This record gives sequence, structure tokens and C-alpha cells, in this order.
Amino acid sequence: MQKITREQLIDQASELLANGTVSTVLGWGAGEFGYDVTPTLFKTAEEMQNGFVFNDFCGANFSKYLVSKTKTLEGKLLVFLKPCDTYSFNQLLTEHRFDREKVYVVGIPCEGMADIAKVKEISGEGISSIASDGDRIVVTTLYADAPVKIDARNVLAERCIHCKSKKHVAYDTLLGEEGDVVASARFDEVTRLESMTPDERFAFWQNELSKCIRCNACRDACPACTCETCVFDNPKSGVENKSPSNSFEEQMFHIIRAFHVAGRCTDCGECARVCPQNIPLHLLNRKFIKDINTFYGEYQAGAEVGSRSPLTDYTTEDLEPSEIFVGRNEHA
Amino acid sequence: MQRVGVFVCWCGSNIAGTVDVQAVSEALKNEPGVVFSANYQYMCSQAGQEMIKTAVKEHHLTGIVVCSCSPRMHEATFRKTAVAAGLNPYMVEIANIREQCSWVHKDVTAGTEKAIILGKAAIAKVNLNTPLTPGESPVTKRALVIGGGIAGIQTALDIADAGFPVDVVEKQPTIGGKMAQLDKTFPTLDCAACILTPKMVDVAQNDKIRIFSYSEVTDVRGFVGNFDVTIKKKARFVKEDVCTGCGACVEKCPMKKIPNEFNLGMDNRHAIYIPFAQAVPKVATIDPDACNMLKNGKCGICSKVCAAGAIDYKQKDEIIEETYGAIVVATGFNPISMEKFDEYAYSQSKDVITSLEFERLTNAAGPTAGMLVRPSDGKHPHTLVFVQCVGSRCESCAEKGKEYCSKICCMYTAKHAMLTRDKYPDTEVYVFYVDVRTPGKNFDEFYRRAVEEYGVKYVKGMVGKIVPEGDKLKVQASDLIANKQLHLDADLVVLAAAIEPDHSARPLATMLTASMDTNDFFTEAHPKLRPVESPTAGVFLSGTCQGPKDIPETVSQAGAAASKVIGLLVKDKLTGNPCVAIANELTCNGCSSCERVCPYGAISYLDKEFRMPDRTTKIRRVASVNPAVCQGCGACTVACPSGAMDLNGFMNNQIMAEVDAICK
Amino acid sequence: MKHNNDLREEILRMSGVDTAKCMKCGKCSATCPAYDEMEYHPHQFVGMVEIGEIEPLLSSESLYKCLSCFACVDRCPRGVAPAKVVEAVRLTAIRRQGANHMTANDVPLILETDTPPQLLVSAFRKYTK
Amino acid sequence: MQVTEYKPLIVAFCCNWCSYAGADLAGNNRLAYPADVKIIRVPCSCRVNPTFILRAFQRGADGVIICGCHPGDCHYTSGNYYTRRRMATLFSMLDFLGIERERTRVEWVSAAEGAKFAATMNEFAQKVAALGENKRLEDLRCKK
Amino acid sequence: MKVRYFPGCTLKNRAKDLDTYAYRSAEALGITPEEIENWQCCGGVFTTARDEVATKLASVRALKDASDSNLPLVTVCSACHNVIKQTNHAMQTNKEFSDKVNRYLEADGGYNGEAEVYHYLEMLRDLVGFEKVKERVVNSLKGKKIAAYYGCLLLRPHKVMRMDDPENPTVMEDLLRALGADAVVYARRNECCGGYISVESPDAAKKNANAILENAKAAGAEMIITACPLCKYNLVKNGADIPVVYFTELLAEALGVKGEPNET
Repeated sequence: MQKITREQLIDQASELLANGTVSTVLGWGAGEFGYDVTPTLFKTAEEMQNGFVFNDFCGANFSKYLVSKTKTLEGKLLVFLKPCDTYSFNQLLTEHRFDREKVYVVGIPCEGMADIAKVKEISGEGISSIASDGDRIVVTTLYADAPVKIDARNVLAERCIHCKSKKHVAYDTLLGEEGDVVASARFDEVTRLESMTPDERFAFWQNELSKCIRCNACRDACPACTCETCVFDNPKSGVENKSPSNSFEEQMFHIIRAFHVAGRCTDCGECARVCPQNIPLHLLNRKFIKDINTFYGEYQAGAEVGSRSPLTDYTTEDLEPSEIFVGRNEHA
Repeated sequence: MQRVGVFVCWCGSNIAGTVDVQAVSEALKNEPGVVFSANYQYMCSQAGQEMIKTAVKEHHLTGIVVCSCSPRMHEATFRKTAVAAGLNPYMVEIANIREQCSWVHKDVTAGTEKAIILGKAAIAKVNLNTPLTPGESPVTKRALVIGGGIAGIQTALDIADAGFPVDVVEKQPTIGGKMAQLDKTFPTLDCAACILTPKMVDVAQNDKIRIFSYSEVTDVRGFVGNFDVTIKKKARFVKEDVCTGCGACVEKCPMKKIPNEFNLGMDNRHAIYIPFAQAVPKVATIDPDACNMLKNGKCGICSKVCAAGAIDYKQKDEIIEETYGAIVVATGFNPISMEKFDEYAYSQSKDVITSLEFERLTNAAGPTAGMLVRPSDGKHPHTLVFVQCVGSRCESCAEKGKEYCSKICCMYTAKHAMLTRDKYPDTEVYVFYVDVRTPGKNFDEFYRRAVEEYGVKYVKGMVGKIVPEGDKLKVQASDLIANKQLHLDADLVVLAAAIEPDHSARPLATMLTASMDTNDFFTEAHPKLRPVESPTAGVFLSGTCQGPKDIPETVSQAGAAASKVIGLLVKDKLTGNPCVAIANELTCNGCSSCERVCPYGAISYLDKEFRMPDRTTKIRRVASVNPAVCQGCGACTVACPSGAMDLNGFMNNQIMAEVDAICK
Repeated sequence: MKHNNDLREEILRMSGVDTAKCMKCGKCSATCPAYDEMEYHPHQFVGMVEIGEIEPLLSSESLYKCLSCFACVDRCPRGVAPAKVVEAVRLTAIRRQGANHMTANDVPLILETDTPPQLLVSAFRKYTK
Repeated sequence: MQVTEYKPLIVAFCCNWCSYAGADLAGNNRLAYPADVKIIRVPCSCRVNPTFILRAFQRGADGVIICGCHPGDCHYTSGNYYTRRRMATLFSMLDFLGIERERTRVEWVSAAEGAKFAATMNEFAQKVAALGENKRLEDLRCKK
Repeated sequence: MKVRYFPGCTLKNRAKDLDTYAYRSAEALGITPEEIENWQCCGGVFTTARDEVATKLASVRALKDASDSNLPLVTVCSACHNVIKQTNHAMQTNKEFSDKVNRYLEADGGYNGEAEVYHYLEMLRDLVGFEKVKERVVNSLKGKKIAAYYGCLLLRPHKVMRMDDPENPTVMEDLLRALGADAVVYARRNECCGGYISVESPDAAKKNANAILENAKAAGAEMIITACPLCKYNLVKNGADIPVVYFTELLAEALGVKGEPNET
């Protein structure tokens, strides 16, 4: 389904490695199965030929890795960024989290990535191989006789269905064409929840958040969660909490986490992508984004380096907290 | 673990009437860390304080909780008691069981219960208190005054009078400001130059004062007590210390058609010029945009005629760096542009002028040597129309003008009208007004004199349109009292243009991290109680940069600002408030969120090297709070995503402990 | 005098004008080209609507003298827009009375060979329901 | 028959300069409000971390109110403007999770507004009491 | 370049000059005005009452036509311009009004003020450029002292019209200068001529018109140009003793495309 090929990426990286522009490449490496690609560092073209993969499962946003990798590596690091990843990249630059000079960004177009859970719903478990063939994903499983062919558009990840931008807001080299910010229906689900009664909303979230096993995957994948020490791991923070120890901790964790990234979250969707329990965590972030847009004017974190997050800004005419529900649908 | 002593005050029956104080002190006895608990009739009395001191010694207390009246009442008292007992003053917490308990609740059970909970919260907090020591910083005993008008002049003179060195930065070639352009001053009608120029001379002759004229402040760093300021002294192409101000160069300069700013363009000056006779410093300045020598390398006459050899065509801008303990902003005002008010035909007729132009027109040292004539044809005007409130008191949606009242126009217009009628009894003078505002000593009497003794015709109503036709100005106006539309043929129209802060103020405010209102007036630290201080410590306000003012008000504010500066400079060291923000370098991400919300610019960043567990080192950007600048609001603590920012005296874990104690 | 607050509200709503913003400077009346034709002048329209004294305005010929030239709107320092108040009162009068200020029968009286249609159209728009 | 009204637990964060002084003034004027209200003093309303509010709810508070200087009057010039944005977004989020809107509130109370302070607390306490015990914030993770 | 063109009622009979010369000049300057099919009269005056809907529909239809064809909407008559521009502004800013209008309109997709409205003068200034106009001049008006008369409708209310400084407009003077003429600036050029009450109070209209003429003449004007048929009518009717012409006629003359007159 991707318009760009693995070979094009390897060629581009090899050239930059060869001419000394970069010393290392941060890319997707093969995991145990075809779909569980893993962020991997490559030092040579040869290593890439052997281990680099690029397919419909390369969803991982690499921006976050730059914070730690740029501090330890010699020379420049090449990183492949999809349009949505570049917003996180800019946001991290805004927050001075790494040195721009140490990174070489190759912007790559993205046609939307696949959600393995949706694939499995069609193919069943026991995937032994998986490959892209044009617009199709071909899956071989241990239990089926023939390979299953799936239309890639039917298994798009939720965040790709509601892709907000095909535009790269940062790059050194761009492969493919310059894209545009696209109109998306990403707030529809938030609006749907807003139109529920409080009881319905409560039931919805009670059900979702009850599933949380507190694995921290959302936090660990989130490009906005790059704190040196997370407040939940810090005994001095007063909210330290490493496991789901009592009945309240979960939504405390998720509300605080959402608030910590509010105004900084680029809506990249990594939190929901990595959640093993499929909790729609991105909706919490989108709620903040939607509110910020409504209350204080449109703001897209990461759209430009150095922009001021609405929560660290104000105008003297801002909405009062008592006015936020005025005009919103009320339910008995 | 802290050893806490609890002291419950009865406040006579004020507390004891609704709260069972005995029960409170009993209940709190068993709280964690509490080793002593007692109650007494008046804890703030001598005996009560002695009781605390004794208990500290006998029970080796490390922390004190006083359950009493509001901390706003006696926190300072009990902190002193703690110090007297050998404790750090910040080891005291107050549980407010009077104003916020016994006085607002009637039920003894409920009141007692609440008092115990408030006591528990204070104990929970004090258990986490740490001794705090206020930071100290030295004070550079020199002041900077930005702006050399009457406000800056008065401030500088007063500070110098107290023995401190002062530098005055003025962007024009001379100090004096707007007041130097005025003719007479209301309500006493003494001549502006007669009262201002001696002060200008005083400034020049004061050995504590340095004048940087034709100069601008380009950078300000540092904080109260130690501001590092960069001043750009623009090249005037004349050696200031050599020039005698004889004026020979000016006479001979062939470029003589340059609009004269001092007379608001109503006559011309030369390319080399001295703004006016009493200029300070009285030295010539070459206008680089007009001088043929500087532009084309041709001429050089001024250099030839200068006996002192003061001309230096090669002179460059000079950068001066100096440290100051305090900064006074005195950047003043300007009349607004009349561009958007062309219904008054300002751009179409030379005989429609602003009030400041009228001042020059009637000034003996002005373009007409004080003769009131029409700028267009030099004829004597017979009918004069003054229009008040031009651009003042405009609603923002009108998209032109200012929302505020410019304050000075009513009085100077009365003055103009009165002086005109006095000197030229053959004139008819109309003043169109919306309201006449004359609060001030002898102000209303002055206005009434203009009407009653001098026959100035005050008309309640605005002018709607002015049409220049032939040699007349056809004025169409309202007379609201007569309910008529008036049509007058005037010879001269004077517009009382609104005043606005000088345009240099906004960039300066940014440099100073001083706040401004939407009109670009500097904001005072408190509108009533701290009117001459800006919210930024060490930055003071003088004159119209803070709001529209007349001369007496400006001078009193200038003096007030000076006294505040003197109060600061007499100190050798500044003791800060120890309840300031602190950044934990280990957990700080260096993300700048805290810096964005800090109203004082107290946070900066530095690259710090950290030793990692694997023995490598890592360089990270971390926040650093300047305790001398931080005022302790805590905005940064919430903006910080990693919780690295905390606030002394109101630490995250302390507030959380209070919450826990209350909600237990 | 009986003041009509409902009518006042209606006129303020229709015109979108906040008459309380008026500082009574009279610049609207100073600038009005139809001033001399009017019994009640622009500033009076604003002031009288503000206090709810609207009946005299409704029956005044002044309603039909306003040129809608908007000089008062642009020059008002308070952004009050007196012309919009006049228009709202005029519409109230026309709508309420069902009495058009001009009818088709009047047309021949004013029609000359060079009368631009614009004049007739706008007169109808301004003076009729 | 007398119905025992639910006694809610209410935490009020008050800024030192305006609202805490306003609360003191309510005391000076003996303006009564329920003893259910417990005040925590903070230097500025902008010191109130959403975590504190959640913590209060977690530990059993039924309502949380934040009081600060009126916009434009902040002792620190801009602190309450940040409070305003933070609390607007936080409250909207709590509502989104199905938490009752009436359990949270921001009110600007000046040092002169003792009467307003008492009236606000009376009104808030009454509303929160009507909602009854705060179960939702404790029960969101339902053990199935 | 193509534009959608709204001529208006008067331009089709009493003010054919304004229309014809506008066409000819536009073509000479490389602009193709496409007349909107089935345009309806704008109503001559914009009703400021926020609840008036029906009277504004004709304007909305014209606006929607321009918006659908993705071309700027150009008007020549001051009154049409004023009505259409104000209607567009109301569509952009008054939600209640635009909702009501969209309920009336059967058109697909509704309309919310997307069209760009230009007066012919703005078109000359912003889309063509006076420099280009100057280059195309064949018959320079050099030496002619001409006063521009704006009247009220072109400039006000400024917050909506945004054409020029309402108290010191320059667009017509700049045009005159581009055509080689001496522009005469006089204070009453933005005062109302009283046209709208020439039915109601002819004397008042006469008084206003005279004041304007006197002011222009005192400033040295030998001719007056205008964009408004009503202004022209009113000034001429009230005894103008210097020529009052449409600006388009002068433009066509200078560009050498005036051709045969066709005043009826």
C-alpha cells in the first residue's frame, strides 16, 4: 500500500551514510513476526540490506527516540519521519529536547498504516508471514490452508483513518511529494461522547479504563512523555504510582497524563496504537485539543517550532471556567 | 522526623466560644510528629509567646503549629517567636481557626471538628517544612533613568540629591522632552521654559548625573540590584566634549530646508543643528539623512568653520555597558497621529493644527516668534475653533483613537483659549467639548475664568466636519444645549489630539520584562498602593509612561519614583523572599514551559553536565531560578510537566499532605 | 411619561446597537447632512431610544429624512451607529402601522424623465414594508 | 420528619492575596457558611496543580473550589489567567469522563468580597450536598 | 482575467454610460466581465435591521453565483456595491441571518460569504493596478482639473466596505492621476449629496448638492467624476455648471475606447 519502497529508503540512507552526512540510521528492523517491526539502529548499508524493513506495519513514531539517541551517538543520525511524526519532531524541538544539528530527517510519504488487530480479526491468529502486495496485505497463518488476502484500506489504523496531515512540517530531504494538511473527522468520536449523557459517558470510560493493566506502554510510546523522570516514577512527586494499586489510580493516571501532554500533544495516536488493551486513549488527548481549539483558537502542537502552547499562554478576555458548558448540549 | 509542638489559642472567647479548644489540643496530641500540645488564652500575648519558647527548649521542638487567628494577622509574630526560640522562622505553620472557623460557624461540635482537621492539615504540612533562608544579593548603587523629559529630569535630580550616581538616557539630542516645547503652563500661566530650563541646567551641572543624549537602551539583563544595561550612543558627528555650542556651524550650513522637529515641522532647520537655544547638552548634531558631506562626501563647511575642531564625520555609534541597581522608566508621550481623523481636514489644510503645534505657534521662541498667525498665509486669525477629545474616549470598535481620557486636554485648551483672548481681544474663540474635566487644584477656577472673564465660547457638542473652502474653514458642529447644528467660518482650528505612550516604550517593556496595558502604558505593581513601581522588582515608573498626567502630577510621581529608588539603593544587600521556586536539575527536562509562564523572567536555562550511573557524562539543558527575581507565585510549578519545579513554603508534597489531612 | 421597554429592547435587537455606549458628544448630529430637515436629530434618536421614549419618534417625519449616508456611523467615537437606530425605528413604524410612507400612486408625482430607477427602488425599500 | 442532609467534604484552594483575605473578611463580619468547607492557602490560584484537585477527590472530597483574585487584579499580574485556562480545560475533561460538573468550580473573590466568599461557599456546598457522595471519581475503575 | 459582473437596475437604462464604458475599459485592460445571468435588482439600499432577510436575497444569489464560479464579483454602481458588500458581510458575520437566508435559498451547499466583492475602482487598483492603467492610456487627460466625488455609499460603513480611508480616500484621485489628470482634492468629496431624499425633501437634496459643487469648484475643479447614478442625477439636477460624468466614461476616453455614446 505504501507508495515508497524499502529499496528507495535504503538507497537514500546508503547515499547519506556513504558521503558521511550521517553516521547512523534509525529505522524499522524486523521483529519476530512480519508485523512487529522494532526501532533499530543501522550503521552501514549492508546492515540495512539485512535487517531493515518497510511495510504497512511501520507505524512507530521515531521522534521520541531522538531524545536519548542523539545524546550518545557520534555524528548525525538519520531518521525516517512520516508526516504525523514530524509534528512530534517539531514539538520536541520547541521543548529543546534534542539538538536539531544532530539529526538528518528524511521525510517519507505515508498512505496510512495497518492495524494488526484488525488484520487478525480477518485472518485469525497464528500469523506465520505477512507481506504487502499492491493494495493488499497477504497473510499466511498456521491454521489456514491458503494465504488470506486483505484489502489494506479495510485494516487501516484508527489514527490513519482520521489522518490530520499529509504535510511534513520538518525535513532535510523529502521523498515523494509535498502533502497538505487534510480535513479530518478526528473529533467526531469526541463529539459523539460529548453528546451522551454524563451517565453514559461515565459508563463508557468506566468500561474502557477498567481494562487498564497499567503496563505504561502509552506513556513509553508517547513522544510528549519524554520526561527525565516521570512523575509517576518519582517518589517525591506525591503521585508516584507504579502499579494499579487501588480502585482510583487508573483514571488518575490517565487524566494526569493527558493533562501533562495537553497543549503539547500532536495527536500522533501512538498511545492508542500501543495499548495492549485497545483503550481509546487518544480520545482523552483529542478532547483537550478540541477544547483548546474551541476555547482559545485553533492550535496544532508541532506545526511550527517555538510556538507557545495555549496552556502556557492567555488573553485577558479568555473564557471563564463557568462558561465552558454554556451552549453545550444538556441532557436530563 | 519533625518534633512538632501544637499551640491552640482561645483568643479569649473568640475561638473558645465556638471551638472546644481543650478537645482540639487533646486530639492533635496524637498526630504524627507531635510531641507537645497545649492551649492558652492569648497565644499572641507576651505570656503565650513565652510558653512557645519554653516548649521549644524543653521538648526540643523542630516545628511549631499555632491554631489561632489568620496567618495574615499573626504569622509574622509567631515567626519572630520561633527565631527567638532558636528555630528557623519558616518552621511555623498557622491553622486559621478563628476567621475561617469559630467566627463563621455556630455549632460547637462542627466547629471543633473542623478546627481539629485544620490543625491536622497544618501539622501534616509542618512535618514537611524545611528551614528556609532568604537569598541575598548585592546592590549596585547607581540608577538609570530612561527618558529626559520633566519626569526623567526630576527623578534624576532627586536621586542625585541623595548622593547616588544617575545616568539619564534620552533619544533626542537634548533633554527637556515635551515640556520644553510648551509655551505657558496651567493653571498659573508661568512660562514652561522659565521653570524647566533651570532644572535642565541643574542636571547638566550635577556631578552625580551623566546625560546620554541621542542615545537608546538596547539591552537589559539581570535583576533588581544588578541590571546589566547596554546603551547605544548614536553618532552625532560632533565631539560632545569639544563642541562649545557657539552655533557658527549651524549658520553656515547650506542644507537649510530640513523640517524642524522641535517646531513640529512648522519651520526649517539646518542639517547641523542645535534643537533650541537652551538645549542640554548644548552641542550640535548632524542629521545624517540631510547632510551632504555624510551622504555624498561633498561640503565639509561646518568642519571648516568650527574653531574648536569638534566636527567628526567619521564618528561611529558608541556602545556603553553599565550596571545599575534600579531603573526608572520615563519615556513619556506623543500626540496621536491625526491621519484617521481627516473629517477635521488636518491633512488638507495647514490651518488645522494640533494643540502641541499651537503651543509652538504661540511660543516666543517658536516659528513665528510668538505671533499667532495662520500657518497657510501668515494672516491674523479672527475666529478660532478648538475641538476637544479628538481621538480620546473612543470605543475600541470605532477603530480609531484611544479608549481613555487623555486628561490634560481640557486644561491646556482652556489655557490656549484664554491666552488667545487675552492677547488678541479681537478674536472669537469657540471650544467644542464633550465634557469639561477639571479636577485639580485651581483648575475649575481657571476654566471658569476663561469663560467668564475672557469670554471664551464653550459649546457642548462635537465638531462633525471641517471643510476648507477659500480662505475659510467651514466648521459644522453640534450645539447640544441649543439643539442646533452650527455652521461657523473659522480661520484656525486647533485639535486636542489624544496622547499615547511613546513608541519606544513597548520594546523597552519587553527588555525590562515590565508589563503594559493594552494601550501600551506601563502597568504599576498595584494601582493604588504601589503606583510608581512596576511589577518587575527594581523597575520604577515616572510620568506619562504610566498614564496621562499633567506637569504637577508628573513631577510628584517623579519624586515618588526617586524616593523608591533611593530606598533601594541605600541598602547594601537585598534580602529576598525565601518562598521562591526551585528547579530540580535531576528531573528537569529543560523544555521552557516554566519560562513561558513566568511573569518576572526569573527563569533561565543552562547546560549542565551530569554524571550517569554508567560513568559517562551527559550534558542537559536545565532550568535555573533567580531567587532575587522570583516572586513565588508558583505558575511554573504547574506548567512543568515533569514536576521538577517546586515552590519553597508551598511544596507539592506539603499541599498534597494538607489535602490528605483534610480528606482523611 | 410611560416608557416602553419592550419596544426599546426590540429596537436594540433589530439594529444591533448598544445605545448605552453613547457619551453624548453630539458628533452624529454635527455630521448629519439632513439635520435641518429633522425634528428629532440623530443624537436624540440614540438618547430617546436609550430611555425608552420611542413613541414620539415613531410618529415623527424625521424617520424619513435620514439619508442612510452612514457619516454618523463612521464618525461616532463610541461605535454607536445612530443611523441603524433610526432605521430600526423607521422599520418599526412601517411594520407596526402597516402604513407605508410611500405608495405606488406617489410614483408619477415624482417621476421625471431622468429619474434613475435606483432612486425609486431605494425609496420603496426605505419607505415601505 | 427531619431528613438528614448529606454533609459533603469541600476543599477550597484560596490565593493568599485576594481570596484568603476575602475568607478572613467573611470571618470578621461573622458571615456563616458550612463547616464542610476547608480552606488551603496557596500563594496564587496558579499554584493549584490539577493533581491537587484529583488527589482531593481521590481521598474523598465531594467538591473542590479554587478561588483567586479577579482577572486583571492578580498580585502576580498574570497567575489567575493561567488558572483560568487550566481549570477550564480540566473541568471540561472531568465532565467528559462523566464526572458531575457541579463538583468543581472557580470563583474570583477579592479581599473586599467577604460577603461574596460566604455566599459562594453556601451555594457551592448546597449544590455539592445535593449531588451526594462523590462515587464516580472513586469508582471509575470498576472491578468486574 | 475573468470576473463576474453585476450591473444593477440603473445601469441598464438611465446610466447606460456607466455600464458601457465599464465594459469597454475592462476589455481594454484585459478583463472580461461576465454578466451574471438572471441578476435581480439589489434593492438600492441595504436595510441594516438584522432581521430583514427577504430584501437581501437578490444580493446573496449574485454572491453565490460568483462564489460558485470561483471568480471575483465586480460592481460599478456605488449603491449595488454597497448593498452587495454589506450583504456579504452579514452572511459572514451574522449566523442567525445566514442560517435564515440559506433556508430560503434552494441552491446546493448554501452560501456563507465566500465570494470576494470588488468595486470596479478596487478592481482597477488591486486586480489591474494603476501602473498598468497608466501604461494603457492613449488620450492623456493632462492639464484637466478633475475632482472625484465619492459620496457616501462607496466608503461607508468603513468597517464593512474597507475600500479606502473613509475620511481621506485616494482611490479615485489615484485613478485620475494615472489617467494624466490633475486630481482636485476637496473636503466634501465624501459628504452625502442627499440623493435619497430628493423624493422626500428636494430642497435639502439641493442644498447638499450645491455645497459639494461649490466646494469642488472653489478647489479649482473643472469637472466632477462619480461612480453613482444617483449622485450624478442629483448633482446635475441641482444645477451643476461643470460637467459631472461617470468615472468609467473618463477612463474609456483616456484608454481610447469610448466609441459612440449611447445615452438614452
